[in-house]
Amino acid sequence: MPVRLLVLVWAVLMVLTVVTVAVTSIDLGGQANLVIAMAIATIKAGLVVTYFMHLRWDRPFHTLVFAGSLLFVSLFISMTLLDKSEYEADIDEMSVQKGQ
Amino acid sequence: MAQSTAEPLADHAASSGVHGHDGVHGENPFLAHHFDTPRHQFESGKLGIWLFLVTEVLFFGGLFCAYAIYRSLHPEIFVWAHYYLDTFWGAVNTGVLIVSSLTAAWAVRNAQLGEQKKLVVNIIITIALAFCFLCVKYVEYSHKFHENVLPGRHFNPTHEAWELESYKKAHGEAALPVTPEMHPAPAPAAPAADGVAKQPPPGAPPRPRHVSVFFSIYFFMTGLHGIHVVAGIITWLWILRRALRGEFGPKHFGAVDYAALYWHLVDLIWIYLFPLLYLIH
Amino acid sequence: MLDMLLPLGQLAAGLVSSQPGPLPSALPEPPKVPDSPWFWMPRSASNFADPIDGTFSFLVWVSLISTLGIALAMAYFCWRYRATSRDANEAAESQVDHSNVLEITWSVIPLFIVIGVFVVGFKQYVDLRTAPRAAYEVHATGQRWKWGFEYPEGLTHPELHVPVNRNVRIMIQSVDVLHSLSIPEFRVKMDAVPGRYTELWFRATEEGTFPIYCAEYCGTAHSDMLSQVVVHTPEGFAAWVAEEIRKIEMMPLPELGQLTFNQSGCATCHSLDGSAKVGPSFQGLFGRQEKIINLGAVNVDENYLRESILEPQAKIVEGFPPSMPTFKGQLSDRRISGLIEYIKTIK
Amino acid sequence: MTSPSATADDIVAPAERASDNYLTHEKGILSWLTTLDHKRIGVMYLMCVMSAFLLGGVFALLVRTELLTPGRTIVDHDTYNQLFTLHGAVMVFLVIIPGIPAALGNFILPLQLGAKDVAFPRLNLASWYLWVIGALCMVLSLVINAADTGWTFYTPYSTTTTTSVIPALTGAFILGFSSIFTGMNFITTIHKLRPPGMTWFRMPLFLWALYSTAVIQVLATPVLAITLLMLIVERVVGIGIFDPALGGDPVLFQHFFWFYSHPAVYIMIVPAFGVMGDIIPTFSRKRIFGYKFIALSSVAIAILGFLVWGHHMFTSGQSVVSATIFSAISFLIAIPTAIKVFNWLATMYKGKIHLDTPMLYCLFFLWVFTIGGLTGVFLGVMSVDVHLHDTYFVVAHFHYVMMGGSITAFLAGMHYWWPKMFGRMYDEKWGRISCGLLFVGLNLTFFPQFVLGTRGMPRRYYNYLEEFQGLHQLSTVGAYLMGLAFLTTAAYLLGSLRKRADAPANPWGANTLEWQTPSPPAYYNFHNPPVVTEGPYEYADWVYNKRTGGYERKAADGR
Ligand code: HEA
Ligand code: HEA
Ligand code: HEC
Ligand code: CUA
Ligand SMILES: [Cu+2]
Repeated sequence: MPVRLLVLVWAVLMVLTVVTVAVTSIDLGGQANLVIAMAIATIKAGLVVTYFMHLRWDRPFHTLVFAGSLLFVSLFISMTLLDKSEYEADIDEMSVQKGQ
Repeated sequence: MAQSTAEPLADHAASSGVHGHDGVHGENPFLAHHFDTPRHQFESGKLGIWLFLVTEVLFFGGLFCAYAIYRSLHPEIFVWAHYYLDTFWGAVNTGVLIVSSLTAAWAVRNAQLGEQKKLVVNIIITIALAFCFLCVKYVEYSHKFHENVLPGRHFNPTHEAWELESYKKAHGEAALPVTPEMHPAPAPAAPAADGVAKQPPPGAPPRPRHVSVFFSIYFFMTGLHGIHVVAGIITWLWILRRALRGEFGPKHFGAVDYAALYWHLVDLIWIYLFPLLYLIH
Repeated sequence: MLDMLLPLGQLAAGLVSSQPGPLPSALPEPPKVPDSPWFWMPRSASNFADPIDGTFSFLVWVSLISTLGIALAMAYFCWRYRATSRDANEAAESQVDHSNVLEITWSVIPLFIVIGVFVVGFKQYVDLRTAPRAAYEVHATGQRWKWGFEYPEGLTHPELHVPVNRNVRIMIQSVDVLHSLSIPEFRVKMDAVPGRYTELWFRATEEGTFPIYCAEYCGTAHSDMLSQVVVHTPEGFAAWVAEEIRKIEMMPLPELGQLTFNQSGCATCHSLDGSAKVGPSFQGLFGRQEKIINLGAVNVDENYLRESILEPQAKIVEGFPPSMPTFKGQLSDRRISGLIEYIKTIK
Repeated sequence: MTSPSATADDIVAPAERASDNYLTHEKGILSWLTTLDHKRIGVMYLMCVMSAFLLGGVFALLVRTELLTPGRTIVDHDTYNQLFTLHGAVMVFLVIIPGIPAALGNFILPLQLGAKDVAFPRLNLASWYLWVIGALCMVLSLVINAADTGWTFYTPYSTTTTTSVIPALTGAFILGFSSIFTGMNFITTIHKLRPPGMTWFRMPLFLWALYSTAVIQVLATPVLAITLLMLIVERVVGIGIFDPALGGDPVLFQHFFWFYSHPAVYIMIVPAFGVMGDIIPTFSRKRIFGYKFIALSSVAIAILGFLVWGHHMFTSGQSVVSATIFSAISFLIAIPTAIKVFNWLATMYKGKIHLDTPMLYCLFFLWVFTIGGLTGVFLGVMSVDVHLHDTYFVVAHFHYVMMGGSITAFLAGMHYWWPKMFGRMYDEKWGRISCGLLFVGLNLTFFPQFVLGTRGMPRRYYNYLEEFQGLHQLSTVGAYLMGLAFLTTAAYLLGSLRKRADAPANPWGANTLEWQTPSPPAYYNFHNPPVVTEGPYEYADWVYNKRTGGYERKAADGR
């Protein structure tokens, strides 16, 4: 990787960091802020993985391995979140006593 | 460095399967007996390190899952608690890690090209930045310890969120000066950790229950990440030692590459931790 | 068939001593499992029993056929293609090593079978989880290690009593750890989860008495956390409710206190004979001086007792953990007065 | 697999067997404790796993003895709860998860692959040390005040009980890393250390199975680690995520736990499938039937296995939608498994079947595992599971698959490779007797538990209603019988070690590479890297030699 590319990627990462902080101070309503913050984080992560971690030039199998881990994490989170509707809002209201 | 990380390895064909005699490779002290060529060894190590990164992703994945669930159940806790975190220091640390990622990637390049001096410099910068990260974390942590903003059942802050600068900055007018009349004597006896709160000024929300959980999650996530940073520092120190002895070169730079990959992952996790913990809206 | 082998077990049991274990708490004696007309399942006593048993027996047949088929094929091959000796160096009759037709056959047939049972199981499960709106509603509370059932008539009882042929919905909750309300004769089961309500429902189709178990591990006396469900005729049920309410109203206070003592699980932590369990013994408690943490000696009088039951954390007796649950809202005023009178009688 | 040089260099007649093998290459305890040789690490794992099995088995016998009578028989409530917890935890974390992969797999994998060692020998040794440390933590818990949470560590019980849960959790945490290291090593080894000619579809099925297992180990175990860590922290400072009193949710813990622990059951069984795939063709003298289907079904099981965890939670209050998805995928798993079972059966068709001990264990497996697997299907049916959940039916199901499946295959593999590992043949007659004894004992122990379960008897019960006593007593007698079977097995296996080395290089006439090294193998496995030219299940070239008691390759010119 040429030094210029390295530095370029780094610069973009820094800019994105500033952007993500700046965006927080604007209220976009609802979940929009969270979505944008996560989108920026994902772009940053993508840059780190492709360039700093050389996946772009590495064996495609390593990309598969890494993507696989993300796939399983997202399956885990999404299937667990699917069950969220069952967690009840009144969990808080009930006082639960702890025996020993 | 040309197009591939593995490019500079100009070895005899790895696929020919011709072993050295008796499995002893006289020429190269770093080549283990069960590998054919340095390139073979490098490739194996590389797959190994990627697999290790996979385990790390799943390890932290569990934490992110817990975070996602708890946040979706109790968003108000996160809104309330994030005022205790200083976005400025969080952002600084993000920058610090990104720079250190740059130097780490650069170091790999140096090793591949055999630029011994630059390699050492880049490694030293990386280590220095890692320490810098830890120092900032130390400042943040000690501040919280001081204010009793502690995880779990030890949570008992000396200030309510609306008394904090960060809150006033965000809400201006709601952050009225807190006058003594607004503070009825705190309820006696009852454990102060949860539930009982000082009276909020008009317009400010009361403290939600179980705010302490946010700090449990915060300390757990950043703490675990911090441990990874410490592990990274140890790894880099070891790499530095080897670099000073001139062990790395175009044919043998695997260890630098692996350490850098690990270090980038640590950075990557922080890239997500930062908005999730500091930038809550 | 299994029963013929039973003496073997008795022989083994004879080798070790046997003492009766403690009786299930809050029940005078353990529930009885009524005889079942079938080998596999218990009696069927609710609307769910027949459909679920149907699925179950279908699966039993599938399994029987598969395992017998496999066993017979295995035995036949072992006999038909047996090698005489290694020395003979016989080669296999054929080296046939694939057949796509066979592969597809033995993937697709099981696939159809499992799709079938999945669909049936899904329908039945949805039925199990969706209680009809018009149902008699009982609240069940799991607590280490007893069940409490609260009826809409304002009655709390350690047993579940229900009228036959009427939809009954049970809202389940737990005050400490996980429990699970299990009634095998009805084929229903649902966990009691602290911090949330879960529910189950059934329509009892047979009068009788059936055991209730706690099916989720909850610590020391998990296996003693039993109760029973009593299915009455509609008239019988009304009569039972009336009688229980009358009993409580008519009962002299100390007797009501004794009843409450047994039903509300006080006995798990308080003894009557002076020995300390989780909490202090009630023997000679009334009128005594108690050492209270941070307060010093306090006289045990009616007010103190009432407060100990309603706000147990307010005054903690020295040497004991602050682990007593509050009974506020769970016990009627009369019952608390009963408890106080009862404690007075324990000298 | 032909290796031109192998015939010349590696296959040595027993009489002139080199005295230099991996067992004798270096001497002294220290040379074992610091070894990087995969074979020695495998043997150390084997010894440790067997000792842990003895421990777990003793706990099992105590549990069964207590259950002879409805009330107290030998121990009290709390001790009983500790006994089954430790029994479960020891058997799962210390015995069957490392059992086939780390003990047998470590020894066999590089040999079968034609490699000199695993990719990362140091990591391999580290994994063994982690096992030892993890085991010590478990023992520590046992010594202080054994955990009584059940092996599932469900919250909030596990966060509130006063027993020493933290050492047990720490133990399981460390054992998890031991397992991860093994998995990483195996994947890399199989990817990178295949010799020339060893294509993916020429790999023995045992390697396919270990590969699939390693994928699960790497992907699932980290989640167990973080779960246990969260539980430890919960106990220490009260983190609140699983604690309803702090707005957390105990059911979330169950999601976390089963995200690992269902895939973990495939960590236990998939290697067992691999053992079957190697032994059945060898003892039928016939090519395996449906090689690709068996190989790829292992991978399918490994991946699908991640998406079924919620079938342990049908009565937990989980939403109907989740339950439905999990149930549907659970059924899909039955299909690749069915493919395997039927292909093994078809392999025997028109073979020439030798019923030696390893093969007997395989037949035993085939039948008993099918029962276990089919009862898994009962449990996958949501409505039926509501009745059967947390009853002895579940206990019977998982003992049929774990004891009758994994442990049986482990025994099959151990008998199959014993001559290779130690250079000694064991007593064949006693082998068969013990196998038969175990078969009877197992069915007598666990079949009555199916009946108990359908009749409503809940699991983890110290006291039980009198109506269940008869069946419980049968089960206990069966357990004693199994104990006897294991004693005889231990006796003749250990006995064989005292004999002079007598095992031929290839006693069963197998065609995989490990049999083309001497028994026991040389320190460096292969003098020259083997070159593979054919599939692993070609038996035509192997001829029995009465003098050596083993098979030798026919010379190429047909002499
Ligand atoms: C080696 C370990 C192992 C294996 C391989 C399996 C395999 C399977 N298991 Fe099991 N299981 C456990 C270990 C294992 N299990 C353990 C330890 C528990 C309890 C944990 C605890 O709570 O403590 C458990 C519990 C458990 C439950 C939860 C029960 C409950 O608590 O309520 C369920 C529910 O779905 C289940 C299902 C299955 C299924 C569908 C399979 C399938 O993979 C089986 C597939 C196999 C076959 C189907 C047989 C072969 C096929 C044929 C012969 C073809 C014909 C087939 C058809 C026509 C269908 N298992
Ligand atoms: C690998 C897994 C495994 C294995 C092999 C076994 C084996 C056995 N198990 Fe286990 N069992 C579990 C895993 C396993 N179990 C789990 C996970 C649970 C759930 C725990 C929980 O609820 O939390 C459980 C629970 C469990 C229960 C239910 C307890 C309850 O719910 O109250 C019972 C009761 O009968 C039982 C019995 C047995 C018996 C009789 C054996 C027998 O097969 C044991 C036979 C073995 C021996 C008798 C040892 C003999 C060994 C030697 C003599 C040494 C040989 C040495 C050399 C060769 C060197 N087990
Ligand atoms: C989970 C265990 C537990 C249960 C159930 C329980 N208690 Fe207690 N109890 C305690 C403990 C521990 C103490 C001592 C600490 C304290 O004072 O709170 C105590 C104290 C008391 C005291 C004060 C005793 C003294 O010596 O001053 C009274 C009165 C009392 N309990 C009544 C009851 C009654 C009535 C019930 C049932 C309706 C009951 N308890 C159920 C644990 C329990
Ligand atoms: Cu309550 Cu088990
Ligand atoms: Cu499962």
